[in-house]
Amino acid sequence: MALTDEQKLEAYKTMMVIRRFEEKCAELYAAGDIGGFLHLYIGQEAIALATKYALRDDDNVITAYRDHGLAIARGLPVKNLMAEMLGKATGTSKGKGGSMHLADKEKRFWGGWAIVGGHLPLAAGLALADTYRGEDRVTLALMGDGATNIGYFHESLNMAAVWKLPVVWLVENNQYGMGTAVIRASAVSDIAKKAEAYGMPCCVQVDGMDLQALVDYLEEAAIYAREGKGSFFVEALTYRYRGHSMGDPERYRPVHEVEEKKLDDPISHLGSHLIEANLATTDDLQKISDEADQEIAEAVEFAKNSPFPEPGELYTDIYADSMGEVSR
Amino acid sequence: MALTDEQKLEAYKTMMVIRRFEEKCAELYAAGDIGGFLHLYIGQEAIALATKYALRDDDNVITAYRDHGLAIARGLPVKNLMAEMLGKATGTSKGKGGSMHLADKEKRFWGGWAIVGGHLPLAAGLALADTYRGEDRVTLALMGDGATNIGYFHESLNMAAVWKLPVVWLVENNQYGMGTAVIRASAVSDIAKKAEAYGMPCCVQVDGMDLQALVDYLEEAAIYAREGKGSFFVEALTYRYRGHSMGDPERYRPVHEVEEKKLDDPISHLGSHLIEANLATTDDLQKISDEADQEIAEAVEFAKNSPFPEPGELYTDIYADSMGEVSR
Amino acid sequence: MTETKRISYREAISEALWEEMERDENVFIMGEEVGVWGGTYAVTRGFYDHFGEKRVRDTPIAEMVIVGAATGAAMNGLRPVAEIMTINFAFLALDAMINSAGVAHYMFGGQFSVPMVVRTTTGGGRQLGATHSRSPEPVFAHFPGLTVIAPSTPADAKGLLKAAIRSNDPVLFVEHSTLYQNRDEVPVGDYVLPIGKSDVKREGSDVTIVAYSKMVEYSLAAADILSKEGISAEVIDLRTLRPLDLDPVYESFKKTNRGVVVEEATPYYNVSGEVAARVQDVCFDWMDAPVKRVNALDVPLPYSRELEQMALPNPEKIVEAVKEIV
Amino acid sequence: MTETKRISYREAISEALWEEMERDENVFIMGEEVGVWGGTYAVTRGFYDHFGEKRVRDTPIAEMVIVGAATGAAMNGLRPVAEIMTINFAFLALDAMINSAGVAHYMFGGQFSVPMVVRTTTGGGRQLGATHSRSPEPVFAHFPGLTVIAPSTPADAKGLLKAAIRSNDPVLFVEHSTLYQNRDEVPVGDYVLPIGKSDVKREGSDVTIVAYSKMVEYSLAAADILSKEGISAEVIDLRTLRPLDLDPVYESFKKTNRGVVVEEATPYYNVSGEVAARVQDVCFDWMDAPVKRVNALDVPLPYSRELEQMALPNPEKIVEAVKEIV
Ligand SMILES: Cc1ncc(C[n+]2csc(CCOP(=O)(O)OP(=O)(O)O)c2C)c(N)n1
Ligand SMILES: Cc1ncc(C[n+]2csc(CCOP(=O)(O)OP(=O)(O)O)c2C)c(N)n1
Ligand SMILES: [Mg+2]
Ligand SMILES: [Mg+2]
Repeated sequence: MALTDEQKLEAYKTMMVIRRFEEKCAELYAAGDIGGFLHLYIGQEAIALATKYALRDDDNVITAYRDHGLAIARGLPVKNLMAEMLGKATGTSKGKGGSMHLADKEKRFWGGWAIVGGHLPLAAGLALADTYRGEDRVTLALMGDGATNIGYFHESLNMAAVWKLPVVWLVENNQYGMGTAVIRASAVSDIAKKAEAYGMPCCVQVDGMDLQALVDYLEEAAIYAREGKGSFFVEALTYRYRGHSMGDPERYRPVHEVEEKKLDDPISHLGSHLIEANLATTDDLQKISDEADQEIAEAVEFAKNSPFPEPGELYTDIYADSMGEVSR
Repeated sequence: MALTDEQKLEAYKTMMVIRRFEEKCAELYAAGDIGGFLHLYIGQEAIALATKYALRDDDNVITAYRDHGLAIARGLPVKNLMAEMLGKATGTSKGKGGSMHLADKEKRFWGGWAIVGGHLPLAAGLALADTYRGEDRVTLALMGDGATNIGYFHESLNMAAVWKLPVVWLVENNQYGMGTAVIRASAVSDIAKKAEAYGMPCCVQVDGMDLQALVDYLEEAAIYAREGKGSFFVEALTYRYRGHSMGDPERYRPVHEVEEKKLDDPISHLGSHLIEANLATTDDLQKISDEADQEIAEAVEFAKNSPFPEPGELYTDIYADSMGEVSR
Repeated sequence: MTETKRISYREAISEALWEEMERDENVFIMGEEVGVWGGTYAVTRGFYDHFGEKRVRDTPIAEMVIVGAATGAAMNGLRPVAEIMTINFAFLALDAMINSAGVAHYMFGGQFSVPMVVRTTTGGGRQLGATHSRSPEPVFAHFPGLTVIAPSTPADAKGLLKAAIRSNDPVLFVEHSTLYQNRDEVPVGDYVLPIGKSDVKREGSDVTIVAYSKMVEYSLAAADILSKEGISAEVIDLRTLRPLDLDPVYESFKKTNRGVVVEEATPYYNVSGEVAARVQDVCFDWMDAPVKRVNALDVPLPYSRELEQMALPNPEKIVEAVKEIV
Repeated sequence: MTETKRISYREAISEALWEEMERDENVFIMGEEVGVWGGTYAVTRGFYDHFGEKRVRDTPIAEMVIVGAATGAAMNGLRPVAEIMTINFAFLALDAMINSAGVAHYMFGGQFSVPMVVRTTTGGGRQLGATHSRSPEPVFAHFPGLTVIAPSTPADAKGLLKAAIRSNDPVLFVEHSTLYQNRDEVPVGDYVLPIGKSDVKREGSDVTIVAYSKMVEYSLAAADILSKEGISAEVIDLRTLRPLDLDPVYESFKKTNRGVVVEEATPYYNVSGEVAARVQDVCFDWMDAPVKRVNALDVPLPYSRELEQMALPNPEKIVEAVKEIV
């Protein structure tokens, strides 16, 4: 599916919001307003947007801790996301989850999970439930390159294949798992080759900086899954410009590598395209950027003005059923 | 390597001893002399023997709970093996391990492990240690078809590939993991295809009833590993004539399937070959069979006459270092 | 009066499962050998033929994805009953249990719930060796977010399994592999017990014996022996390890002033320690003697029969422990 | 007198590792980010450059094979020190730890030994959320076959890590992630402590406070507060959870007649329960009050800072617990 002009502009805006969100988070982390682990999505934005256009709104999406971009692309309110970053009661997870655990059940965005690979079997289960009920939803499971080496990956993809579950497995290959380059951790550097062990069709090393290409491949994958043929595996080649999380000494890659990769920026690419195709002027793009800044500023304001969770929240949400005080 | 005439005769004898050992174990289990889980090797004997001829005596061998055949092929004394079955102090593991935990450190037969897939990372580690010291040993890791679906498998093969560890991974594909046929549990039925996810050379579906073919493929694999090129994956197609363990209701396969497979018996094959090649007469084979019976009878006698472990043995061998009574 | 019939622990569990599957089509079972084989402990025999492969799902040998996929399916509206052959293999799924299922509700501020049951078996004494014979229930019950149930009788097994399946939270349901043959009266039809209620299995006045699962059987046997010597033991079955309901224990102890806690797990960091620690705190003024504990010995279980039996608790050891304090 | 120098807990651990690697070339390290990155807690910074990639091995993200391969290498003569980033990821390796490493010696009648150390970090309080903030040491220490060490001071960390590396058995060595900055005097050179010896960290006469790891720091802080109010607390550091050395605790308790056990883990099936249960048994006649326990609350840890802090033990909670009984 070729993106419409409106979609391209919308995508550009959203990618800009994601990037500004991330930059602001980095600042807030440095200032001590955000704690814990913070994994920024900068450089990978096109992937988040591609999932938006290649999937239906009622499809399932699940991912790992590097989840801000997807949450925004999926339409979670930026204000509440920022509130979650700050651990506020108005956060998407009431401040209990933080950066790594963003979710919205209504939007079928199932999180944000922090154990590498731990969400992959969940994806199989989400898909199983839809199939069981005869619903034609697709489940999109995103993961990092590093996650493809853990046992969870193997068990999940194998089960999905044996049971023909409608999952699109999407590897965001940003070339490192923390400080470990793909070839130092994975037996094959074309990660999509792993799909062969599951008899699964795959797309190897799709350009993860090219929104349209991503949409095309993901759409093919989603159609395959939706038609009941089973799982499909897609590998998107991307790059994270920032460290793995805040405080990464980045000893594992030279500065010039990062600088070089920044020239292949997905937002710049789309911006250039918008200008070339006469869909926007430089001024328009500047305006989009300003508006993004503005939206983020408002989100920060909202978040900062929001209350922290009440002490009583410690004991809520542990169990869905009330069995009385569990601890005593 | 073509097996010599002596080797063929020796192999025939050993396979016969394995079979008689297993048949006797089934009896002893029925009589209550053997307890716990008992997994017989009947039908798979050629594989155990092939590992003997394809490997050096000082190579490492490690396997799962279906370990009697390998233990015998590896040269562990049948008497002490039988004593282990009976839980006697003279058993190879002093009666503490039982059927599933046979081992002999001197013979570098590292066990007998009962958690499916749990021994596969150990194989990687055994190989790592040899490589670390500059020794040119190969580690042979045997596993069932069902074991290739567990996380351990993936993590172990991936690490072995990344680190180029000299392991020969040998799947004894007996077509079922308990009652689950390969295609009901594994995304690919050509199990060796899984090797592609690790960039590993492999042999698909070697005839596991043909001793010479097995030796040839395993030897190729061992040479590859010993030359420092890394791991090699071999799948041997075989069949277990008995249930998964004692008390298997065998609802998952029709009787005629088993009967048919029994016609493809590795011992009969080798016997016919010995006769055709004028290496033995029917009488000779009968004699070998009788001798095997005799050896097993003596082993049972030895085992039965052996003492059970002293109560004090409960507290020995928990820790290699004595830290005083650990429990108090 | 409720109608009852005399069936085995195995049949009671099987019946609860069957009835729940008939009642709610979102309930389904998955696990190794639950289908064609009929369950390695024959609990699900006949289910595959009756409910079909959609609802009775044989899985690969892959404990992590069994529990993880069940979790995802539960989040997305189903009520999976996953079977892990023994609790010894559940270690492989511990991460999925506690870091996915056990916190899915909490970490996302209550958005998701995980109405999943993981059925498994526990217990030693069958010569299965060190890796297959543990009783590590307390390890699983350590973690907030899970519910851990371990019934001792056919009726409890039925009533609590039904409750577990209807619970909206992840439940580890632990069956004892040497209780399957035990027969007793079990209410016919829809019998659902509340989760988290200990149960007085025998009344007595001289000593309080606290146990769960198989150890309740042994404690009752010990109580029989003791009664012949004029010692009246009250036996309390915890039934659920998380949440842990100790009110009946405190009440009993305040009457008997003496207690023994019996557990099949090894002796460190476990249920017997937890109960003893809480009793001495809550009932300090009522203590006439220290709370005693009976556990397996602190060893991996060996294969050899006699040796294994020596390592496990038995009624005699319970009697002995009681006699140390009465 | 031994020469000492003032270094951090991190430096002490790093030094122990470095010295052992220099001493014995069979010692090597493996784990996620131990090499090029220098360890996520910077413990192995500089190791990769000095010892090279043969002895400082970055691994894939694959906890099962990290521990399993270390086990195999140990069986075959090496002395691996495997690092699992946090004990929260060690659940994935629990099976490898207990069903491979922990019983390899026993199940084969003593033929194999597994001289392996698994280093890992524990502890909450850093806003890492429910899955990354647990302190589940008792879960690992439940299992016979393992040794579990959790030092509280730089000197203990050095002396015990060296001992762990020289031990011929599998050791889980648990470092507290918020102790790394703590500085104290540490003996220079070859300083090896015996494994399995509790240590009196502060003498006192009114109450015995038992703790380990980070909670020793808090207990000492509580003792300071208490001393200002005229209450003299003895603080005992368990240092090792398996084997558990309670003799110094009993001795102390017989003097103080009152005890509080402090632990960062959640309140069920844990160390505080174990110690309380044993103390009330062994020291029954010396008890002037019940043994009290201080643990984290029975909740998954939330992200939000204040909320998380509320759930964790702190010196004030310890003071409060002491005051309940003195
Ligand atoms: C089981 C487990 N092991 C280790 C970690 C620590 N960890 C967090 S992120 C990460 C790297 C993951 O890399 P990749 O999958 O490539 O994702 P990326 O961070 O590049 O998006 C590691 C090792 C973890 N969270 N879970
Ligand atoms: C982790 C784990 N899960 C389940 C089991 C129970 N189990 C023992 S053997 C077996 C089947 C294994 O099949 P396969 O690998 O094909 O080996 P085979 O028995 O056919 O030789 C199963 C499920 C186990 N021992 N370990
Ligand atoms: Mg990555
Ligand atoms: Mg098989």
